[in-house]
Amino acid sequence: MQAQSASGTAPVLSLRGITKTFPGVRALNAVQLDLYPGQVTALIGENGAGKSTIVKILTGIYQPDEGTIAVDGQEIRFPTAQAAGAAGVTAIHQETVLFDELTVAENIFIGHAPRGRFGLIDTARMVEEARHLLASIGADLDANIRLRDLGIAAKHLVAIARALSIDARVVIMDEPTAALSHKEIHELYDLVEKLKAQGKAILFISHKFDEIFRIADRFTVFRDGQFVAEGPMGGVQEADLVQMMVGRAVDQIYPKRPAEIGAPVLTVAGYCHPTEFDDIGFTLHRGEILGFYGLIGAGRSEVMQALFGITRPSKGACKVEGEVRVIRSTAEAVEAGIVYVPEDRGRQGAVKGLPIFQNVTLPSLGRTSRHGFLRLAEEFALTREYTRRLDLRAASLDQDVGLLSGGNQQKVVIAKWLATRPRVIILDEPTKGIDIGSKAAVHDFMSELAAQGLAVIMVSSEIPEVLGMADRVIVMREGRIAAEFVGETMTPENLVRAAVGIEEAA
Amino acid sequence: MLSSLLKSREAVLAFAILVLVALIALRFPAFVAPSNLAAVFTDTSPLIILALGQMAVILTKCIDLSVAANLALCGMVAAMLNGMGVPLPAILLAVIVLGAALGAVNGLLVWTLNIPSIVVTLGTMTIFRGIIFLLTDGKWINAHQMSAGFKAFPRAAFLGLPVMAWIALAVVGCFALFIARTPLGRALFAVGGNPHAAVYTGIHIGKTQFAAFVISGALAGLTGYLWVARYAVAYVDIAGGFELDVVAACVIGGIAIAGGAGSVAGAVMGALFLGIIKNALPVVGISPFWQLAISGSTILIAIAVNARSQGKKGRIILKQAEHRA
Amino acid sequence: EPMRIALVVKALGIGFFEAANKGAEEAAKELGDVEIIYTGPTDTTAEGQIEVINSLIAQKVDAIAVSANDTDALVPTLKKAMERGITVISWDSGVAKDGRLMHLNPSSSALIGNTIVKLAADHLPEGGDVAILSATTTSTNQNTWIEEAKKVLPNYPGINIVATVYGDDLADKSYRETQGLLQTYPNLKAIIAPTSVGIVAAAQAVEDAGKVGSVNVTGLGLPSEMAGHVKSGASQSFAIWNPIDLGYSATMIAYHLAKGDAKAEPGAEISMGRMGNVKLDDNNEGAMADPFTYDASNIDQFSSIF
Amino acid sequence: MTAASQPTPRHIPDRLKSRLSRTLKSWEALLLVVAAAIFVANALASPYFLDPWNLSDASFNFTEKALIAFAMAMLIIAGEIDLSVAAIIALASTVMGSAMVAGAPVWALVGLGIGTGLACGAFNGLLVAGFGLPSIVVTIGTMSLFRGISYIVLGDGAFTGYPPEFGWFGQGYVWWVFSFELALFAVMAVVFGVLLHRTNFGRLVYVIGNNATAARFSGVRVDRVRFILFLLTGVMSGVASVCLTSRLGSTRPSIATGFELEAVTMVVLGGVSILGGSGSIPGVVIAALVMGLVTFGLGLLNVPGIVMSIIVGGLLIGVIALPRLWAMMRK
Ligand SMILES: Nc1ncnc2c1ncn2[C@@H]1O[C@H](COP(=O)(O)OP(=O)(O)OP(=O)(O)O)[C@@H](O)[C@H]1O
Ligand SMILES: Nc1ncnc2c1ncn2[C@@H]1O[C@H](COP(=O)(O)OP(=O)(O)OP(=O)(O)O)[C@@H](O)[C@H]1O
Ligand SMILES: [Mg+2]
Ligand SMILES: [Mg+2]
Repeated sequence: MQAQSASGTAPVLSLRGITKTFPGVRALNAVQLDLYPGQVTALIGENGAGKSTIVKILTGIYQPDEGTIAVDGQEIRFPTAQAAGAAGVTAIHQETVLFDELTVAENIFIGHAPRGRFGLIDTARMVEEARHLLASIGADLDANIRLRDLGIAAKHLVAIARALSIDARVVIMDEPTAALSHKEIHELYDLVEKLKAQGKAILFISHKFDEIFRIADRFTVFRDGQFVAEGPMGGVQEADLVQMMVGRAVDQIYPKRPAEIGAPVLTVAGYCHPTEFDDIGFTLHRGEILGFYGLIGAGRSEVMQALFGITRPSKGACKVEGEVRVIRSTAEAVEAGIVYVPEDRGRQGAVKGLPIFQNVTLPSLGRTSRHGFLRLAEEFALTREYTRRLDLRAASLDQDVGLLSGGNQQKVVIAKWLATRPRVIILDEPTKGIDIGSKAAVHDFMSELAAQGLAVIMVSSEIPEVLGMADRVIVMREGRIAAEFVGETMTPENLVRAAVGIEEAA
Repeated sequence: MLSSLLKSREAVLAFAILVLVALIALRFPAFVAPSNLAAVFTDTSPLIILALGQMAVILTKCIDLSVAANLALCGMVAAMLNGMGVPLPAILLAVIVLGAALGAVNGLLVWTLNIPSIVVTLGTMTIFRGIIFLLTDGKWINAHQMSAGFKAFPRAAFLGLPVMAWIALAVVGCFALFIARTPLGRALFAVGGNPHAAVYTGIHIGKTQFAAFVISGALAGLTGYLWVARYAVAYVDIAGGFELDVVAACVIGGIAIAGGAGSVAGAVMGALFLGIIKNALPVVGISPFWQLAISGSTILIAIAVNARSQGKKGRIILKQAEHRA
Repeated sequence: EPMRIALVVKALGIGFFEAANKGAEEAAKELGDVEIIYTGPTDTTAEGQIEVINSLIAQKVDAIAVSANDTDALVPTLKKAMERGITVISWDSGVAKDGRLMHLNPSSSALIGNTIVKLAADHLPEGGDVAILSATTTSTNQNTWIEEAKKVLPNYPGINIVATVYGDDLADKSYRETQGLLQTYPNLKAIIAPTSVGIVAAAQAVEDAGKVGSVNVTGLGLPSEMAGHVKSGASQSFAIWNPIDLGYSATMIAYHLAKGDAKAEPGAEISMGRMGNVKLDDNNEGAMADPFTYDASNIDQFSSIF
Repeated sequence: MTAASQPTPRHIPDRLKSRLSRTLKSWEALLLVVAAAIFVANALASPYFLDPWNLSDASFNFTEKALIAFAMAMLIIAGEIDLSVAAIIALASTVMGSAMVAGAPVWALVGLGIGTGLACGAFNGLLVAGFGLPSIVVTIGTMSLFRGISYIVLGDGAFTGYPPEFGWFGQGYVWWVFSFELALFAVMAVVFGVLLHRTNFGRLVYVIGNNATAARFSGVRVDRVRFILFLLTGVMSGVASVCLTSRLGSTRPSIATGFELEAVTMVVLGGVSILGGSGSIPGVVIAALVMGLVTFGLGLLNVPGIVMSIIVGGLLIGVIALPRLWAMMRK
């Protein structure tokens, strides 16, 4: 039986019963998805709902454990990325999948460059077509420039051009606007309209509801790897979608507890960096959760890493509990009581390949050891204490951290820092890519930390999270502090305006 | 424009080579006579050819320490085939195929079993040389055991240059075309530069690395014949330790050891730089005992210079910085 | 059971030593109850030789005859061998006095030094610039011969040694060093290479540079390897002792010393079978025979033998 | 009741598998079986093998390389490599030789040898940890540089005539058949085993090898650890240089040629991942014994060295390939 849309056309692409399991996580559990020609289907779901996983299955990067893919009703398999391209499926992936050492044109056409004599790549034609594609998406870029000389937004445009370089019937966009500026976002909307008019089926993944209501014709909702619902956008309300996505009332996810805001702990003044940020200054108090909001690439992580001693500011001063601290290395930051839970968990957070307890005790080895010699019993005791507090789920404490789910890895990283008894904890996108249960746990814990008098900085790109958790919000844009909001003024509109630049949003 | 030209690795290297040649010419003017420069180039041909093969491998984040052993084995087989009266074209074909096959052994182990290339080639390096010993019982094949045609081919002059130099030039040309204009050539950069993204674009990492080893092997095979014919001798230890020269040439030429970055011009100039030093030392009258220390210092300086010119670029979040850059 | 004599060479696979092994086998056959163990490292290092000698000591061989890669580095190990009752002699390339009972020079060093200069001078009636292409910087025998050659230089007026370079007994390195010589010294008249690897490479380089006739390559080489270059004219003549005889003589000496029917002491005479007797000097060293000169007139006769 | 609304966190056991079962399945156990098999095969193949003095002599085949391999193992576990170790031996030996000629006493020679190793290690460490250059190319460069300096100093000459007392380090015996080198090997095996497996420093080595970025993000002074590791490797090369120079009784610039690759082979054979992050000292100790037994056993049969190196090369690829092949076939 074939699904029929309201308008009566048959789907170009149709997935049934797709299941995908990773070690420790069932990313997708018998989900379905239909895409119709000339229509935009929004795929909605919380972080970790399995959206990107389905994109990877559709583009031949992952093979599903179970389930079928059908194009025009014909069952088909995508063993490689090229097979998916040949079947007319193309995607703009969430991560940048580009090559720094190749030129823009080469990036766009790698894998399917136009061939000339002797089967060699026809460079002239390739550059010509690349220019054409870039122009069609309104990107003002030199096709011959090396990618490493471009900024992140420009790179994203290249990724879009690359996706369009395949003459596709199905175009998938996984959070395409996350890294774009306001103007570029509007150009992208125009592009989507153009593709629709050409009869292409579009799968649009986004966390931004205004965007979804603006361009989507249909929606499909996933929750924790399960299919929840699908239907036309007409008539559906934002609240309904949220209810489907989250499966419970939103306030449960943001269990902000009142905490007494005390004396200043951290004072930052005039932090500058030649290329990353400029004139950053703020004060953080005991018991406070200070939110840092901004678009991806606004430079929040860079500021936090400067506070943590990873990068060095060219100017500026930092005081911890009134005492001036010069932080030149992470070791000095930890000594000063500043710790940082990084955004890139896989690379910067957990040391995969080593057991949980060794991760947890890493910055506290000085306390668990004697005269530089390890004492395993002490290490296990410390680990047990902190992992219990975070309700870690693991088979044993000497299990490899790499085998844990994302949320539990995050807990290990947090436990590692709590064990050092810090004064300031910086959480950079603390719930990015972790499942909804863990997310609530992390929020709950963040509240508890603040209540216990710890000063918390939370960097987040999710407005509900910022609004739900923070006492005060600083918005950054292009490496500078754009605005600060407290209490009443903390509204989604204000945050977005400040983040994209007020004059543009007007 | 000019400043960006000065910043490019190739320009720095070309400049360094010019300075080097000028310094030598100051002490020994005959060094820059065209005929002598041609001789230096001819002498450096094996290094250039091998450096290109090594470049292909290094681009994919691997390393081939077995090139010199592969060269020696193919060279020995060439000499043995010659002894059996096999005609030269057939020998050439045979050594290239054999070299490619030896490279394929490396490549297969790296691709299918995912063994780190340094371990694989450390092992095959001794195994290939061992095979020569088993083939020959350790005996040398000397000039008088080789046919005249076999020895004459690489040194036959054509338009003022020996065939050996022409072969090197042809290999450079083909390789440059291969790197710039074929999907596989581009894939080498992709696999080394961003393996994760390569998968997204349908490029198979293992197969690409395999191909790089085959190319490196084939070039080593070709060089094996050239070497043996040129020096008119074949034995177990020919080109012993040459793999380090080859890697050094790549490093000096700015091929990033972490993969994904480098240029044909860089590799060729890296090889030429080493070749010129090697040839000039005896000429300039510097004791041969200084040679090792000089090439070591050169490598260190080259790494430092490359690291500086590649120096971490800011991500340019600040708009004003973007304008300045 | 037969007496086991180990013939330890600088490295396996070198034609010269393969020929010496033939001689050793010949001696073994002649003596009847002797087994030859022909062995050596893969490349010419002292460390490699020490490993080989250690395993020979372990096998309790009766005698070790070694051509050393390093005069001094082998001494401690060879001393240990002698302590365990093994007869140790060196031949071709010697070890220091403490490390062996006696050393058999292929010929007297002075004679070789003189011969290599004479070979060059014979074809340079007017004198001229001459360069030396040696093996490795650590080769004992080459270093001694070059020293001796320099001593007799005043006897050859007009012959002027302008440089000594090292090809490390590697064909390609020797080739390159020769090229360097040809360029640096445009007036070079002869190259003396007292090593079988170097002389071949030098002759090849001279041919490739088109300098046959103006630069004469001479020194010590094997007739089989040099035949082509003598014919091409790159080498007018060269000398060598017979490596077969050398291996034969070393084996004979080792046998007699191990048997106990001869003693290695200054002035002693030890039998070398068909090669006659060797007389030991104050250093317990002896010379086998005079080097023999090969040129176009006799090369064909010998090139098929060794 | 609060207990109902807030369920007590699950208990997580410290360890699942017992130590014994893990040990039995380990790489070291496999290697030990290989070593035992080679030992038995050797004993059967040659009547000279089971002789304490012969075995003691054979130990010289690997002790110096193993001393370097211990430090190299830590360096490789931390994700770095040092190819200049053999060149450091040459340079340290040259420095000792020069001092000997100048009349320095034995203790000063030893001090200078180890000190030179330390200085060379510091130079490598500075370039790698200080300037962030890749260690493989840096040490390919310093490998030429260090040995090159020896060539400049010595040329075609040699330093000989070390005082007899100096010979003890490479030729002396501590007790019965136990040479000083063998004793040093045993002591260093324990020292490095404790350092890597029982101290904070050792822990950091593993952490850095698994994920240097995360280590830095955890407050580890990554570059300091790397620097110390290069120092350690330099010092051990210096120690090896003292032993080797003493054993040979002479210094030439070509001393210890090729030792770096043998040390790396030993480390990799010992189960240390060349990509960093895993491996153990016991593994390296057993690998040293395996390599020593193979070369000595084949030496007793008068197998040429190059055939031994084929076997070692094959062993290297084989022991790494077999488990992977096995895993592939089971899939
Ligand atoms: N390669 C992998 N190995 C293990 N687990 C994975 C892998 N890829 C994804 N997962 C897990 O699968 C689940 C779904 O991930 P997916 O990336 O599809 O989520 P998403 O809906 O795209 O989230 P987001 O909105 O954050 O992009 C997550 O729990 C994630 O941790
Ligand atoms: N020029 C660039 N090239 C490639 N990747 C980039 C570039 N700029 C930023 N990124 C990547 O984009 C992501 C977001 O950048 P960054 O962390 O600087 O921004 P941010 O303001 O901290 O945003 P957030 O914390 O919300 O992600 C990071 O993973 C970073 O590595
Ligand atoms: Mg996603
Ligand atoms: Mg960030």
